[in-house]
Amino acid sequence: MQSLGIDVLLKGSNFSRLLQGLYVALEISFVSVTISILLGLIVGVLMTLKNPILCFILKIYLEVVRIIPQMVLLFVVYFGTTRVFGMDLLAETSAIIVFVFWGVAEMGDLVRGAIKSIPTIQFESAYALGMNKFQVYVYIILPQTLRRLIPLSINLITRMIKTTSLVVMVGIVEVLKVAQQIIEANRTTSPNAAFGVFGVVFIMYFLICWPISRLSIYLEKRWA
Amino acid sequence: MDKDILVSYIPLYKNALLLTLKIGWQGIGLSMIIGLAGAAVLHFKVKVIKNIVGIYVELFRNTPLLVQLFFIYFALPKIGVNISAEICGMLGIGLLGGAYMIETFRSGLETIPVMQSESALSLGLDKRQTFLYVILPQAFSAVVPGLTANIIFLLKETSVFSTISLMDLMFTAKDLIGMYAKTIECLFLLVVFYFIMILPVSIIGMIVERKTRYAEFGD
Amino acid sequence: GCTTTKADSSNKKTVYRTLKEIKKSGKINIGVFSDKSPFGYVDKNGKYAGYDVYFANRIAKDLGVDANFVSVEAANRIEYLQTGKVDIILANFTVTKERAEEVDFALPYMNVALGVVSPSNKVIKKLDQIGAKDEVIVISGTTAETYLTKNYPKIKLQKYDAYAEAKTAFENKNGVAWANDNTEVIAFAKENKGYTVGISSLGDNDTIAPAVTKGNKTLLKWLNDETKALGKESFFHKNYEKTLVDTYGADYEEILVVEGGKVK
Amino acid sequence: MKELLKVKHLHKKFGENVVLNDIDLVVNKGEVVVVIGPSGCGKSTFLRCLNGLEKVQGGVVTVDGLPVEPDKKSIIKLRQKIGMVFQSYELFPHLSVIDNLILAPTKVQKRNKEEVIREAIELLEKVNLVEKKDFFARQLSGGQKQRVAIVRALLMHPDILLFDEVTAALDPEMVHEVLQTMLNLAKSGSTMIIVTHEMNFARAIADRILFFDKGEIVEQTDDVKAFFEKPKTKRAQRFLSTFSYS
Amino acid sequence: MKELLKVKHLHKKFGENVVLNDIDLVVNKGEVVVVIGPSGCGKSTFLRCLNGLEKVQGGVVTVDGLPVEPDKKSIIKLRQKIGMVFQSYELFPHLSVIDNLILAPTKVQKRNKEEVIREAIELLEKVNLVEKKDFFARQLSGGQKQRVAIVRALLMHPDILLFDEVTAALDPEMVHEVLQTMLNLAKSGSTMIIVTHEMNFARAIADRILFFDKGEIVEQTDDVKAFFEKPKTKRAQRFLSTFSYS
Ligand SMILES: Nc1ncnc2c1ncn2[C@@H]1O[C@H](COP(=O)(O)OP(=O)(O)OP(=O)(O)O)[C@@H](O)[C@H]1O
Ligand SMILES: Nc1ncnc2c1ncn2[C@@H]1O[C@H](COP(=O)(O)OP(=O)(O)OP(=O)(O)O)[C@@H](O)[C@H]1O
Ligand SMILES: [Mg+2]
Ligand SMILES: [Mg+2]
Repeated sequence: MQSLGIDVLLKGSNFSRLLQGLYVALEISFVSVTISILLGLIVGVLMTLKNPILCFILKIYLEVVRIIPQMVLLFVVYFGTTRVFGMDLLAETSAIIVFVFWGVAEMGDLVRGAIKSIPTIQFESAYALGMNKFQVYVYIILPQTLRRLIPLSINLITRMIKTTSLVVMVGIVEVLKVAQQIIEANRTTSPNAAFGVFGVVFIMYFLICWPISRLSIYLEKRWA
Repeated sequence: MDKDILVSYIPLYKNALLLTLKIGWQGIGLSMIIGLAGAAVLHFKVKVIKNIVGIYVELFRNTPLLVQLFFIYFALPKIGVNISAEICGMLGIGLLGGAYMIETFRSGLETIPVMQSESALSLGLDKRQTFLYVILPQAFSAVVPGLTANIIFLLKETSVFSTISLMDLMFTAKDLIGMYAKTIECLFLLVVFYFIMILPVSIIGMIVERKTRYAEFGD
Repeated sequence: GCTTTKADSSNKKTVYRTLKEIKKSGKINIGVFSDKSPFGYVDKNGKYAGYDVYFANRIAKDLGVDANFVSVEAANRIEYLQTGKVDIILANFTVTKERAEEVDFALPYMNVALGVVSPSNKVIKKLDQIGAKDEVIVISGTTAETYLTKNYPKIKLQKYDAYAEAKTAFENKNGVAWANDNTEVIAFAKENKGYTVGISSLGDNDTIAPAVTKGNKTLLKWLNDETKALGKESFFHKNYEKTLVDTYGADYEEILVVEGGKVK
Repeated sequence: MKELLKVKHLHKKFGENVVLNDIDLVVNKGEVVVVIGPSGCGKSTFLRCLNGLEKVQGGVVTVDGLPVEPDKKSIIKLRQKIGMVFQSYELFPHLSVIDNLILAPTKVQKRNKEEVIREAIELLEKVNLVEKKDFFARQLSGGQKQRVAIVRALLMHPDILLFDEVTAALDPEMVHEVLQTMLNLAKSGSTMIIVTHEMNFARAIADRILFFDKGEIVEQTDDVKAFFEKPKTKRAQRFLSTFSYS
Repeated sequence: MKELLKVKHLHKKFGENVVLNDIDLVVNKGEVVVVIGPSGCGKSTFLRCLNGLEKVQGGVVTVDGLPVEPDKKSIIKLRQKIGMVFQSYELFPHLSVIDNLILAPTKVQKRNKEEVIREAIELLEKVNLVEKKDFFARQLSGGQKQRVAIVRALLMHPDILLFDEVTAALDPEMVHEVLQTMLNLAKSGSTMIIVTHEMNFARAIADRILFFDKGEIVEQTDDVKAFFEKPKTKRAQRFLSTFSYS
């Protein structure tokens, strides 16, 4: 076995393209994660309200998101909206819509679980102080759930970052696709490049996701 | 949508479903074993091994399955270890899943009050018995929702099996679209088969959660 | 499927852009592969290159517009055209009956024939040598896959997403043979000792052609005229010499290139 | 004497289970009413109904002439007239002591923040906790938490205070601190309804005793001393006897 | 009289914080020792050390002549000689009452299952709980749970029983049930060490009183009556005074 092909990354702009691909993946996941967390908080609160119709709808929503593969959602949002409504969404927008659709459901469920773990007495003592529902959630319940949410949502975030590799299906070139491109472009000159390039991608993902999971451990300890 | 096409594709999807289920569930089984063992190691704070488990979790949780599979399947033979694609798929799911399961089980174990293990210890149970008869069964009920979510996530992760030539559902769909250009039919069938695969897990998860809820709270 | 026609009839506006609209916009969207060297790939400077891309650039030049390349996958080529998100697909698109129902193919610009390569100590010379348990490696979305699936449904195929993985798998002895475009297998046997091309030409000669959205008559006609016109200046031979000769050698030039849209 | 709280024909069921059965009560301004009775007899539920935390199946509760109706908008205003302190877990763990105290006055009553802080600190001084004002709940002992909870309720200037077994989770010496605080409140003329299992304390603080059993008021008397020496009903006699051991 | 439990120069620190400072104690067979003292003085920690749930920094505890050492294998055997009942959460919620009871005798002592069940039912009868044998913990009241916990400890045939504020989380009438059970045990000659805040009960059951403060035994006496009427130390006087209200 000759070189593991890491040298192909040094050719031309290959490495910076790989970084660019990573940036694309991170950009999409960052935007999606941020929106998902914000909307997920709202949906999570809605899930705990004792409205049977709302609960049922949200439950169905969660199951749908869990069952339908993200790739299908990407096709539906990117190509389907054009077919049916004649809209022309940007690929990035479609990707973010799909990830948010997914993220909000999962986040909402985490928020629901976290809110459920807050003792009822907390709600009641807030009500007893004359607060209305909105005030109770904003000042009392949500601040307390945030701490419990951290480790769980970090898991979701790293999963979202890793799932962004699907966006090639709508023509977005992210880090794994760039890796494929580099490997293919050098398939004759550097037949083993796949090992080196994938190795570097492996490390890149790790370097991005690992600090996030460290952060969660840190926050968990600090707020415990 | 063309009915004949749907009907003619169904056998292919059925095979893919069976393969996905077979490898998926073997992998999930493996991941649960790893998860339990790892969580036990963390629970008992076993020296050194505890750190290894920690590194393993971080490494597998923070990198994509696609790349993990690539190395298991293609790099190992280069150093003389040959494993079939199916075993490789199972290992991939098992190792990735194991990392997630450890975290899930660990957080489940942490919800059990220390008092429970102390009262078991003071009855003369040893650490192993305490873990097995007292802590684990209780942690299980706390773990079920997370476990369900993990299982669904792992079943869906089988979609990266295309890298190692396993014809799972996702690959079958993509492949058929590439060959015969019937996008809508193929995606429709994909959703139907995912539904068949995942809905029972969701439902069983809910039932098990209800059945195992021993704790004082809940409805 | 029926949805396409429904979408077409329910929206007054057609999904595709006519030749005029393309010219007016000053930009043409062309779907190419970005990881299928040497047909469509991205070179070390981040520029699209390859046989398909060379042609695509010429199309843009002759239209007097800029080329905007979109990286497509085997599984979404059709969808891109049917939603008008690209104007032309130039992604090693083999003409088949099924695909022709969904998109309109222009005149071809290349031939494909299939070949099968196998280890020299166990050369496969005929497909019936392949046992019931043996597996043949193919790349998903290629002509070899389509052909074998259709004509030899009994042969077990081991499908990979990408060239690198198929090649590594073959080297790791995961299959008894590898079926691909014959140029590919010949090039592979040339570079790697211990492999022989047992079958160098299999089945009918298929062609590769540009595709446009179904019904986009103006663009289709322009493309056909363009292909014919380019034939006069031996454009595709030049293209071959620029992009493929390094990989396949000069021997295959006549077999592969389709000049002026006329298959010999 | 002003009638502050009035309960008429109060009925409360959980499903088929009748928990409060036709309760009538009038509490005047400045009165201290102590509710005692066996576990599960409905004491907590009774207090929660007064505060609109439970829906009732019949009867009315009025505070200062206004009806307590859980689902109406008016409940928000009414609850400000009623302070309630629970058995446990009542401080908000994500806020410091001072933030726990000023949250409701500033956000609900929209009072001036500086002024509320000044008053909060005055009250904290009275319960000897001023130096803990920036602590979080988890850094306080149980008795300290309960005193903060009482101050929190007081800061809303309620007309009436409800206490539900506020010392049940505390150690004896902390019980003492908290009960002392309540005794001081009683002396300063606050109107209170107190549920407790501390018979010595009940005897010391009560102007009136309500003895509950199975959702009904079985005995009610202003003669507190006589009640503890010899209650009129058999049920109350049996209940009081459980506090001595043979 | 047989010396069953012996504590010599016991020292226990949490970090820098000295929690038990040079404790000496001898408990004879059949004796009932009651430990009282202010919160945080180290009572629970003391019991936990006797049972090997805490590592100690100095001194020895022996039960029946055998040393209690938390990390040794022998601790498993020793713990079977010591039954312990905690304040709360002590039943295993995933097991029925009967399974809670037989778990340790069958798994740890490997006794015959039928025989253990027979004995368990006999003991359940004594505490009036035999009809609850297939219930889960959540279906029992607090007092019932504690009685089951006591039966569970008894089923191991321990030489000595430790009780750590077993009634602190209970309602008065349930407290009564549980304490009555303990009184019966005392009468039948069991050796017990009891931590409690129920002074009336302590007075009724104790053969000996230990008064703890700040990790030390401040007062120790066999004259229980005299202690409660007029303790010798100032500290104990102050402590006992908190149980009355002005
Ligand atoms: N949310 C509820 N749903 C159903 N039943 C309830 C609910 N809350 C209370 N109960 C029942 O109502 C009755 C009265 O309960 P409540 O808590 O008011 O008693 P209590 O007098 O405060 O008892 P304790 O002294 O133990 O606090 C009990 O039988 C109880 O089981
Ligand atoms: N795990 C621990 N880590 C650090 N300090 C501890 C720990 N457990 C107890 N302590 C401290 O040791 C001291 C004695 O605690 P212990 O629980 O024995 O008191 P106690 O007498 O049982 O009090 P109470 O009557 O409130 O139960 C306290 O100051 C407590 O803060
Ligand atoms: Mg109550
Ligand atoms: Mg204690």
